[in-house]
Amino acid sequence: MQKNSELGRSHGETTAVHVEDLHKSYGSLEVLKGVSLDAHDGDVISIIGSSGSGKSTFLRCINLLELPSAGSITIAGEAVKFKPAKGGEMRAADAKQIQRLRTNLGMVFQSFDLWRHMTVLQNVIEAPIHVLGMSKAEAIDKGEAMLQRVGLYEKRDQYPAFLSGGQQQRAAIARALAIEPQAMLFDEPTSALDPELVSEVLKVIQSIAEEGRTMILVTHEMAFARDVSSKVIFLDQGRVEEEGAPEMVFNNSSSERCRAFVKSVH
Amino acid sequence: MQKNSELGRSHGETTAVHVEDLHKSYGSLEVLKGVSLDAHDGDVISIIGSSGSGKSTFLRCINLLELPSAGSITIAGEAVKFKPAKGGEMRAADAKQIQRLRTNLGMVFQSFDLWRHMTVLQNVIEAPIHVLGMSKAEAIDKGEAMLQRVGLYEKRDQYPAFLSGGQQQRAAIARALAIEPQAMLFDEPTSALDPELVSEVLKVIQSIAEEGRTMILVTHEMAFARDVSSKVIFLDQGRVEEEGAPEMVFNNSSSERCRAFVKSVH
Amino acid sequence: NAEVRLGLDSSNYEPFYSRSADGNWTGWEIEIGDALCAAMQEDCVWVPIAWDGIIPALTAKKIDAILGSMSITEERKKTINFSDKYYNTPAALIAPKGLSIESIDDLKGKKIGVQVSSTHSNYVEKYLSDGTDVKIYQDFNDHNQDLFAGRVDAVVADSLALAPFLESAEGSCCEIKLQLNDEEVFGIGVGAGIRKEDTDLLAKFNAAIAQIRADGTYDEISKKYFNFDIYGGSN
Amino acid sequence: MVWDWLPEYLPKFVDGLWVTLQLFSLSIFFGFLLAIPIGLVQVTGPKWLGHIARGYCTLFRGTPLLIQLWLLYYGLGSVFPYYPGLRESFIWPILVEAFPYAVVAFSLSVAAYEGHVMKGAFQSVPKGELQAGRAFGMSNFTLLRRVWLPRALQNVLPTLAGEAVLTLKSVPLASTITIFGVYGVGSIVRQETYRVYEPLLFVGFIYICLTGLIVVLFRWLENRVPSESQL
Amino acid sequence: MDFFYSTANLLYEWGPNFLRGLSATLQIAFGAYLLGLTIGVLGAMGKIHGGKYLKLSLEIYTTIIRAVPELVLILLLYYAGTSLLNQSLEAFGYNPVDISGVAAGVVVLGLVQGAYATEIVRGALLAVPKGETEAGIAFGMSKSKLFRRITLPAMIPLALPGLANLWMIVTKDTALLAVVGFEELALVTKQAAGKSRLFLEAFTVAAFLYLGITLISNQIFKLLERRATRGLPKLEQV
Ligand SMILES: Nc1ncnc2c1ncn2[C@@H]1O[C@H](COP(=O)(O)OP(=O)(O)OP(=O)(O)O)[C@@H](O)[C@H]1O
Ligand SMILES: Nc1ncnc2c1ncn2[C@@H]1O[C@H](COP(=O)(O)OP(=O)(O)OP(=O)(O)O)[C@@H](O)[C@H]1O
Ligand SMILES: [Mg+2]
Ligand SMILES: [Mg+2]
Repeated sequence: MQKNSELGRSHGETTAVHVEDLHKSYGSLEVLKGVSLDAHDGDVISIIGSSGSGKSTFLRCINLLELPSAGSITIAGEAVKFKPAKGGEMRAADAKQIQRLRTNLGMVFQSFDLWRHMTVLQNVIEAPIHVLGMSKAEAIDKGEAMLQRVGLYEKRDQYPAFLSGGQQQRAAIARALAIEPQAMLFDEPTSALDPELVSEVLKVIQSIAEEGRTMILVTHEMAFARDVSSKVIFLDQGRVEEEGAPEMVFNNSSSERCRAFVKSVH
Repeated sequence: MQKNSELGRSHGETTAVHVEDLHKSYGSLEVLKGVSLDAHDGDVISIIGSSGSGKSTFLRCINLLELPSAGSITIAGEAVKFKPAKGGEMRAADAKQIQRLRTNLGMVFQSFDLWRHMTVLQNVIEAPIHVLGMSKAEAIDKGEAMLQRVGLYEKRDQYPAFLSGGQQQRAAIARALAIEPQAMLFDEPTSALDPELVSEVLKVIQSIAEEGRTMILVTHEMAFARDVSSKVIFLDQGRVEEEGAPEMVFNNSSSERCRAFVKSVH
Repeated sequence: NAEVRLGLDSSNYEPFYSRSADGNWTGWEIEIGDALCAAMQEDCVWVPIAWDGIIPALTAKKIDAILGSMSITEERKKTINFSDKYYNTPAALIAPKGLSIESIDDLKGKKIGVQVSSTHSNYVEKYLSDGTDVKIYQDFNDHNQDLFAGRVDAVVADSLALAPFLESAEGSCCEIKLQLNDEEVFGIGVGAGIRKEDTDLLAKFNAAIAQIRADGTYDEISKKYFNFDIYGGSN
Repeated sequence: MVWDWLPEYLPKFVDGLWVTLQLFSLSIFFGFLLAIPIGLVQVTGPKWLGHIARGYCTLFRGTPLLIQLWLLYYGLGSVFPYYPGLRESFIWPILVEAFPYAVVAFSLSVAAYEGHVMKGAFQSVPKGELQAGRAFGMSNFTLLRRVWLPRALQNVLPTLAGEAVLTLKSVPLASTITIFGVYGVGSIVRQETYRVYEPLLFVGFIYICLTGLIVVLFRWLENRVPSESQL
Repeated sequence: MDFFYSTANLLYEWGPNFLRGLSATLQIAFGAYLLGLTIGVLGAMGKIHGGKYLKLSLEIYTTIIRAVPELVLILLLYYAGTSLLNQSLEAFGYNPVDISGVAAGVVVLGLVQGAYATEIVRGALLAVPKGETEAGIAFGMSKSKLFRRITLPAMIPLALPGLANLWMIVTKDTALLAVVGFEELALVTKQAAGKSRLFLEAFTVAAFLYLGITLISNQIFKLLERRATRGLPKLEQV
């Protein structure tokens, strides 16, 4: 797997994120029972599945917000180093490495989670300046471009509390884009929004996908997943029950569970 | 009008509530512009109208929770005494009289407003004991009967915080019934409830109406208003735009506004 | 080498010591203390401490010597050492002029004020504990003030320290009724309190006291404050 | 550590405990009684009374209790002699005692702190519940007694528990005006035995027990009515 | 009229002393407050992230300090603290140090403040939305950076009202040091009162000085609070 990363960065050839046989337990509850995933540059992968199937947990493991119990994770061609911890768990072997690798992943949470003590622009330039070490002038330039990108340029000096949910989520997307990640991770980016606000956010995500940015996306918006994804993964009880092109997963799945799920949410 | 009350308490002959030419302004905003109403014993009067038309204000004036700017109010045959206040407003002349008259009206609020530091039964017996001066034993007897009545007998020792919205509203109705008022006033008793809980409360209100208790009811539930009322009043911009039997108001109104309103909410 | 820290009560105790309006400590005992330090060839600083904590402050090494009109008593000697005495004045009981008090028996049913942790409170405890109402004050000035206000009927304190009060406008209400004597309680005079283990310092103080007595410094200072011999009979 | 003095002084500590508890409970009682109107007028007016109440809270919360105590006891005492008639008057026996001054000073302070708390407490009761009371014909006083006050108290019992502990902890200040509670007895022991730490540790121990008692008492009061936060 | 005349006299004669006391009071209050804040932040982190024994000892610390009267704590720490320190210094062969009154006052009140500050900061830290810190982690921030850039500034508006209250408390608690003989504002007042015999006037002056500190601090904290909460929607006035 490692070799992929040496092939250069042309579309579809490097692996932005590679996960193999990931397991995760909370105490005696095994939430993920061996999940693998390959996100090549330019891939847009949607993860669907019923509530509690482990989608969020999986995404959080990719970003090491949760430590997996077993399995391997490779980000931007670099394998995350683990060492065994007591009770058969794994621990991060190298905190610095993880901090570095995380800057390759831009994460957008369900509940926006903008920093409320900073203006929108300050939110966006925070990580570029204080994690990547970009100069302030450059960060502001790029940050303002990102805000343009998501249509929030005029709101750059507002505090998050004064924005609508949709605006906040767009700001959060701009914040994640600002570190120019190799891949974007979205965890149900619209599920905390009022119905009227969903479409404005989806539109922004769609436009990012069309730019060719690698994305891994947990979502309940089936129509959106179908339109935007290059690949869909259906997670069920901590296992990949079905994966493939959207038409296949949504219309021609051989898995009965998958057909039932797709039917129930339509 | 005064004489009605001397005719005894047979159905339809005394006036439980009589309001004449009621005006109410907040500062320069005139919310009620001369509203009159006659509720004879046994009447069930529904007040409908769009938001901001002054329905709540009118109901609150009847109970003197708001002081009217002009007009007269007679409760259980006794005229409320006012005296002029500065700025052309009116003030209550006799606080004792108002407290006494209020015991003839049982009010149920939109947001239940049970006293949260008391159990359901304590809520119900509070006014009988501490306002009407009933003995505790008698109040408990009657209170338990009222709670039976609204189907909450088993919940009598619970605190309101542990009840569902529908149960709280039924408890509030029992509390209002417990003072054996001449008329019950309801201000949108179901509008703060989840849709599934609305019907249980409407059922209780309907059964009280069928018992022949005088009721004045502000509601947005048109079907309910039609079924239960002896008379419907359509309030528009602080004026009575239409009033009469439910069939007339809902189906044959000569007022264009009324027809438009009825149509819009159906 | 290091300074010798001389501890004294943080409230005023005229004429022995008091904080003057210009912020300095002044009074007879301050001048004597400075003279002693000169004789010992030590640098000294004055450290104000609450009276009821002054012995603990000494043993906790917050100060090196107590130079605050502390009477030498057997009770205190169990905890600390004393230098030779450097003055001795009798205790007195004062009360409003109108009150007739011939002996301490006349104090039955009266309220008496004393300062906490003092030989005077020990005296009152010993002779007047039943039948009288004893009020204990943190500050010497407070019981004088309450005598003036009428909240206590009598005060037991050092006769010299009471003198400035009796001469003031407020104190004119009252007069000395009794001179109190009991060597067991009041001790043999006032000395410098010193930690048990600091025997060197003790010796220095004794030598210095002898020196200023001998060379006339003591009398010179005393003359400025008193028109009698404050040293008392020689023991 | 030497504790051989303890048996001898235990009776004195019991007396001191009694004084401490008396001063504490009287201050809490009168202070709270005052705090109710102080909180109430800031919420319901009249405006000028509300301003006075607020000024009162600022004044008493903004100055140390020790200074208030001294001002009241020694400050007032220093003007007595200028009113000779006072000594013949019926209140003189009270004026010569220190205890009433302590109760007054402590109560005034408690009233200021709790008045501030009660203001918030009164505001926190939903308007609707008050209107429900009015709609049932309750007089203002009945409403206050049956609904507003108990409901407000329910919201701030934990805060009041904290205030009560703070009041208990300020009782030692009274020793500066000749009132010897547990702390004062401790300082007498220190003076007479020259033991520095043990009496203080013992006083600290008694206070920890008393604080525990207050906490338990308020917990019990809180649990009598379940509140939203416990859901 | 008499009162004003004698007050003016008192101020004329004793004014500098009052100022000296005031400045001592402010110094101690300030030092103790800073020490308390430091203890509070560390203690709160210890209570949240610490091991079992650290948590237990912090719990004991905050419980005892908040249950025992400040006066008792001050006396205990003032005498015991110094001699313990010096005993251990001597045991290790160092010379005993002299702890100045200011230092002792700062340490004693700082320890008291620390107990209360620990609880306030802990509550505020717990109230910072978890998502905000996770977002920081997800961007690759190190622990210390996360704390400095995200957690701390997010916590401050939540802790500020409590911390403002603590400042008001510490300025007044300095008066307790008068009882151990430390010459701050309250004791200077007492000295002036005892010597001038103007008890009423002296205590009134002191009360006004303390009140002045409170009122000015109030305004400063109001400004700080407005600044710190500028990103937060105004809470509905209840
Ligand atoms: N910190 C945790 N401790 C224990 N169990 C957890 C924890 N986080 C998640 N779980 C459990 O793991 C399972 C999967 O959770 P996860 O949040 O990944 O589901 P999901 O697929 O994202 O569901 P949803 O669509 O509701 O967000 C659930 O049963 C959940 O209860
Ligand atoms: N206390 C008040 N002060 C000022 N204006 C008020 C006040 N109470 C109500 N109003 C105004 O009076 C008008 C009528 O209000 P009211 O609550 O009676 O309407 P409503 O018919 O009950 O409406 P809804 O169906 O929304 O409850 C509104 O414009 C409202 O803004
Ligand atoms: Mg999820
Ligand atoms: Mg309404």
